[in-house]
Amino acid sequence: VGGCGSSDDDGGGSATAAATSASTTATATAERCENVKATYQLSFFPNAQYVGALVAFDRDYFAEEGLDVEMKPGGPTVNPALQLAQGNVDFASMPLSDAYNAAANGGRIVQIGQATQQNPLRYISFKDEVRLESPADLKGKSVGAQQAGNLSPELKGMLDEAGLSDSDITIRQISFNVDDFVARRVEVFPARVYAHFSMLEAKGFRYPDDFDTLDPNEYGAGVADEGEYVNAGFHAEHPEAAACFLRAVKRGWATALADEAAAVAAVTRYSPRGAFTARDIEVGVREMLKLGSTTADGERAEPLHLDVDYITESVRLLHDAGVVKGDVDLDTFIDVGPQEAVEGN
Amino acid sequence: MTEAATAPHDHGPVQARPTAVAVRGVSKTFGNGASAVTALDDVSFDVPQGSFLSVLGPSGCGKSTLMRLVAGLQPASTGTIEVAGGTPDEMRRAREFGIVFQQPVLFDWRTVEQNVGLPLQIMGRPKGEARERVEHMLELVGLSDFRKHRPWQLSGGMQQRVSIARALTFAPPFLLMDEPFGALDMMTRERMQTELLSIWASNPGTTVIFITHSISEAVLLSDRIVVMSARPGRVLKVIDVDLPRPRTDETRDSKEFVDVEAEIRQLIFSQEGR
Amino acid sequence: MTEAATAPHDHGPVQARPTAVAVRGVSKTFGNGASAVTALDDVSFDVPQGSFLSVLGPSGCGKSTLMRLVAGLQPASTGTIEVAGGTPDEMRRAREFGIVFQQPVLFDWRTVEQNVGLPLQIMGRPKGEARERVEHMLELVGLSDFRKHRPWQLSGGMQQRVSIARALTFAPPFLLMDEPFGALDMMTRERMQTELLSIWASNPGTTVIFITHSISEAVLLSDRIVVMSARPGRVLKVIDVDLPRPRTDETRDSKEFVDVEAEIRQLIFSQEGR
Amino acid sequence: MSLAPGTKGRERLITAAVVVGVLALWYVAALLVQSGDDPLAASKLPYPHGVIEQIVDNRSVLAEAGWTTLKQALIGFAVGAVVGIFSSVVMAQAAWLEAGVIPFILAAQMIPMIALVPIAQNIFKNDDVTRIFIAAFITFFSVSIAVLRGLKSAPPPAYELMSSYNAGRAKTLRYLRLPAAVPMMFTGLRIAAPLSLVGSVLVDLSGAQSGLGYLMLAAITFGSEGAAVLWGAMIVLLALGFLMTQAVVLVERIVAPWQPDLRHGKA
Amino acid sequence: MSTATATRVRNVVAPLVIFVVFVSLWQAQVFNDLFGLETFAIPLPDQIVEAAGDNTAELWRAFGQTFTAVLLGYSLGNGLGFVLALLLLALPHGAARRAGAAFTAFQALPIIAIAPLVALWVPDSLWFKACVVTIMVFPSMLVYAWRGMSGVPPESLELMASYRASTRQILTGLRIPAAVPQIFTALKYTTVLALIGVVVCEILKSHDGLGYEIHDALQLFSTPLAWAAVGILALVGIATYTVLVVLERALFPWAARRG
Ligand SMILES: Nc1ncnc2c1ncn2[C@@H]1O[C@H](COP(=O)(O)OP(=O)(O)OP(=O)(O)O)[C@@H](O)[C@H]1O
Ligand SMILES: Nc1ncnc2c1ncn2[C@@H]1O[C@H](COP(=O)(O)OP(=O)(O)OP(=O)(O)O)[C@@H](O)[C@H]1O
Ligand SMILES: Cc1ncc(C[n+]2csc(CCO)c2C)c(N)n1
Ligand SMILES: [Mg+2]
Ligand SMILES: [Mg+2]
Repeated sequence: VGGCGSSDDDGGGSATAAATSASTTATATAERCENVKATYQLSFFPNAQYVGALVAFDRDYFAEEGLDVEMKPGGPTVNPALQLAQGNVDFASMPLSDAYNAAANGGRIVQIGQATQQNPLRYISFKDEVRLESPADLKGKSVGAQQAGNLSPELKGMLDEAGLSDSDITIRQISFNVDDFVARRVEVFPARVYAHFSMLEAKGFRYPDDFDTLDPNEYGAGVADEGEYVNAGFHAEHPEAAACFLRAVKRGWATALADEAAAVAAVTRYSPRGAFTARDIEVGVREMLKLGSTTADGERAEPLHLDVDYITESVRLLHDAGVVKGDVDLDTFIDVGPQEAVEGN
Repeated sequence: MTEAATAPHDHGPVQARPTAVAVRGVSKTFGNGASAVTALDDVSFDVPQGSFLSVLGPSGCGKSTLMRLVAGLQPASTGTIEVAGGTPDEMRRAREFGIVFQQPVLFDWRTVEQNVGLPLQIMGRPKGEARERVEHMLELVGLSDFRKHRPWQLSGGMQQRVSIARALTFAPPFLLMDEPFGALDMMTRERMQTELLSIWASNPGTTVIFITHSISEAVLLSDRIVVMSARPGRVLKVIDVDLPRPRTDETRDSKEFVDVEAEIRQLIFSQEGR
Repeated sequence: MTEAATAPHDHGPVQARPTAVAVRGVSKTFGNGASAVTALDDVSFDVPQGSFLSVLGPSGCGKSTLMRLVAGLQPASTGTIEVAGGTPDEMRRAREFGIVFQQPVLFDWRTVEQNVGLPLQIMGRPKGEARERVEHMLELVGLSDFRKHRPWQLSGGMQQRVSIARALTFAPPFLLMDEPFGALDMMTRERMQTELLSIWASNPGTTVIFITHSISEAVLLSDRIVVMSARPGRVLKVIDVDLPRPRTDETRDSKEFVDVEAEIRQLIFSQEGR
Repeated sequence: MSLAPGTKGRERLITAAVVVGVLALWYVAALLVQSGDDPLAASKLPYPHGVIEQIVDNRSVLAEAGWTTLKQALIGFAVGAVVGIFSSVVMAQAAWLEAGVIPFILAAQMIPMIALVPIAQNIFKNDDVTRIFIAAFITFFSVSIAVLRGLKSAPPPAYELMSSYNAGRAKTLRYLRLPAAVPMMFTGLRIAAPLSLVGSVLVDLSGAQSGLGYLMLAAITFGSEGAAVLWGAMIVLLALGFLMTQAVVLVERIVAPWQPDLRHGKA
Repeated sequence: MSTATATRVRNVVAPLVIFVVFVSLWQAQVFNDLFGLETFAIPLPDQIVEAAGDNTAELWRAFGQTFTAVLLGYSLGNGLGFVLALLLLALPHGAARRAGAAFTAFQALPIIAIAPLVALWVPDSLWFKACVVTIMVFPSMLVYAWRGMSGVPPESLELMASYRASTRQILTGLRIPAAVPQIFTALKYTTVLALIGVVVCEILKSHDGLGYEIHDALQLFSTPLAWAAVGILALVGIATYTVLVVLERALFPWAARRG
């Protein structure tokens, strides 16, 4: 098998990331992996957003690719970027901003795929109570934030669009679920379509009818969110593995798109018991399948497709929003090789 | 204790006075099953009002236990105890007892004077009066110089004296003393005996139950002596001591004194063969 | 202690024997500043090899402190103590001392027999031998029936006897006893005295320092008596007792016995006026 | 002990009364919450019967997760107790050692799990070892600080006795300081027992895919009405915590019955 | 007396020496090399100090927010634990034991599970943290105080009974002073719990405090800043613990005597 994926460093070498043997050029390999052990860190608890990977697990696609992958669920106490940068795991799913920051601070991680082809956030308000028809309506509103970081790039982008600044809104820390929104502790809630729609439904609201919605994608603020990453050291040691990994997850996506019921079954199998209702998963899978296969412009996209332009534009947005610091040589950060190997097949 | 106040102890023979403590067929067993220990077995005796009663008996015969029962600190297994017409517990609640335990039981977090003042504080006596009482008692037991010391800075005998002072501060109608002078040298002991007798004499109606291992001490101090047998503790004999008071060093040389002492010695040694 | 083994105590007058413990100009002060307490002041005396020495003195005069210094448990403030040619601390490390403290110091988590066996266990004696020794000692102090009891289930006198048994189990060359019989009744006390003397007699070379408040006990048991003054503790007199051994009840009636007793009493009471 | 049967009966009665009282209080509170128009009422405080229903419905899930959590907790408890006792014994050897070591232990305890876990994972490179480390890390401190105090609890005369036997450090420790520390040690263990469940739950969150902690955090993060297992898992954790504490109490009564408040026969 | 002074000096010098050695080794990357830790996982001391210097104002504000919550929750939790211990004392022993175990079981609830629930009830950031800390802290004080107060020597209780001391007098005159060592152990232990509690709350659900700083910095991969915040926490923990040790010695010398 050996010899696959010889690597030429054609990066500028200016990157903060220490030069690694992992290459930005195609680790062109159609070769199968053999008994490669790897760990895969999810950014959160297994749920619909990982539908492709979960189906791949469910159907043993990883094994069929010669990969022995162990899934590590994430959660609010897990920092996937650090896990991956430290080499505690080999693959990880995480939002672009987290990954970019890790790379900018010396974490040697490489992006190999993009899970959401459009931004999954929708800023919503209760239609009858709070008007939210354009970004300008954000002025004076209290807006929820689900995790650390004062301002999400999506929000910042939309504020810019409306000529507003951070001081025009109030940010409030809220839970991941919709409780704080439903309790009217914030006026504007950043809903993740694959998770929150069904939660709102369970509380007796209808999406989109009961809400005013701002879609960041419509206001040039649709940053790339969840992507697939590999630890650079692992990547160098197992150049063929990333392609095998991508291929398996892609197959998962394909299966899911073709058979939604199977996808729901797979997600159900891996989800934490009792956390979701069947309806949660159904809605989540439906929404995630859209996010993973449709661009913001409504065009069909290849699941997991890593579009360098989309990432470059997103990084610009992230910089504008001030949520990432430092510069990363994108040629080092992104490796489209595995994708080309897979898609070329 | 209005009753007690009308019964001074020079009122004639002890037999004639009203009964302050009546112990009737009292037994006490600790534990159960094979390891059960019968500490007291069918113990009966009377303590006349305002009298001084000593308990003599071999180690482990149940003297301390008996004192606890009289003080209402533990219940008897069988039998009854009546104190001043009530139950021991009632009398305990009426704060009738001043107790000197066999161990000093001092509180490390209190200085000597605070330890002595403890009962007064608990009973809510005015501070000024309490301070005076404590000062007086400390002088009496010879510990004025140590009023600010902590218990662990005292010698064994000094600790015992603190505990005696504490029991005497509030002039209780009943004094229960468990070998109070056990850790004292002869001289201190004799001084304490004299002090105790004079306190007792100046508080008519005070009834004393006094546990001791010294036969001569018992004879010198008491109106009545209860002599107990080894475990299980039974009453061997109740002996009335009719020596005149006040008792002095000469009393020790009197024939009656020597006779009573000899009788008790006799009684105790006759038990040896058992 | 090979030296000791060659010096039985019926070897003639105590003065003639080699010195086992030499106390020279020892003082001990606790605390400092205004609250300093001088417990011992310029104390000197000798304890001959294999002899029985008693210390008599008023409460708080520093007897227990003196014992602690001899045992190497505390350092003297000034002066020196020599034990068997070494320092107290060296002898302590050589496990030369069996100590009966004034308080029993028993471990609640050990049964009576385990408490008695403690030194043997620490010294790593074989289990079988240890068990036998403990059994023997318990019998000696009359507590065989209580071997499985815990300290808090015992009377005061019984606790003290456990502590005596514990000190005797390992037949130490030096026995330091602080009022060991203080909580015992006369009969038990006399039995324990006899036992102690017979143990001492059958272990030639054993040197005993014995603190007591009983003058007659001191005279009956000792070769030499150190009489101390009240605080600060000074040596009033060192008295040699030349009564023949074995000493029995008749000894008590002998003229010498009564004379020595009277001398000491005299000595002590002459202090009263100070 | 003529008082014993009556007292026992009374104790049972009181215990039963307390349980009933707590349930009643819960019902009243739940009623108050639910009767308002608080949209979060169901998350804030469900009715007890609702929780019991959830427990019954999810019994197999809860049992399995509970067992996973308990197993890990027991390991963490054991390791934590041993490490705690050991470290306190080391520290108790000299005041300067204690003064030198305690600040480091304190500082270590201050590191939040989100910062500590990745480092532990990086150091140990083994999930099982990391998990045991985390669980023990959570429990050891409470044992350590208790035993540290307990080791100093023997009265000074007892040290003199040991010293008179020239017992040395090790033997003084074995025959005096450790036994004297037993009551405090059990106090520490009582605290550590339920705490070890927390340790186990944290372990659930650092890479495991099972256990009550995992289910709870997922439920609490995502769910409200949907979070069926949340309250059930809490009750199970409480019950496990109660049982572990009771087990410690039971062991204490067997191992160290001499303590004043456990004695029989003395009033 | 000079030996006592020497001991005291040694007790201050020893930790300092150990600290200096430790920091030097750390700065020399000994630990990073030994454990294969990248400096973005564990930054070096100079990086941490630098980050602290660059963010002094922010850290100072965060410290204030955290510390207020810690103080509040610590006081409430220890107060509640003590009061509950008093209540337990009033129960017969067996019932008290069960009730004690039930309360102790509260500790089995992981803070990450209670915090979101408490947040539902208490939206205010400060009180939210304080409540969570109260729930975390009270069982420890409960157990220590209860055991300290119930484990007094029976003879002492007999003495108090002989004076018919009221329950309150037995409490203030005997049980509480006798429990001082245990109570202080609980006070020391709960400083740690309170700090951890507040920080976890801030990580999970708050927008302020050192916990938030840590979370935020980690999220942004600014590990030196995160560890600067951890360092402040450590200092606060050590300082409060030391204050308690000194306080106990000063106020209750008889309790510290055995130490
Ligand atoms: N709490 C207890 N549990 C079991 N047995 C006990 C308890 N208290 C006392 N005893 C037993 O009761 C008996 C009498 O004890 P008590 O203390 O009354 O004796 P005493 O006459 O005071 O003896 P001494 O003169 O030695 O103090 C002893 O055999 C003792 O073992
Ligand atoms: N740790 C200490 N701190 C301060 N003073 C002490 C300490 N130990 C003993 N003393 C003082 O030393 C003096 C002598 O005490 P010691 O215990 O030696 O007396 P003693 O002769 O044994 O008396 P007793 O016959 O009453 O037991 C006393 O005044 C006592 O207060
Ligand atoms: C329901 C839900 N809420 C939030 C996120 C956002 N998110 C993305 S990664 C990550 C872990 C920490 O970095 C989190 C919380 C999500 N994925 N799902
Ligand atoms: Mg007694
Ligand atoms: Mg003494």
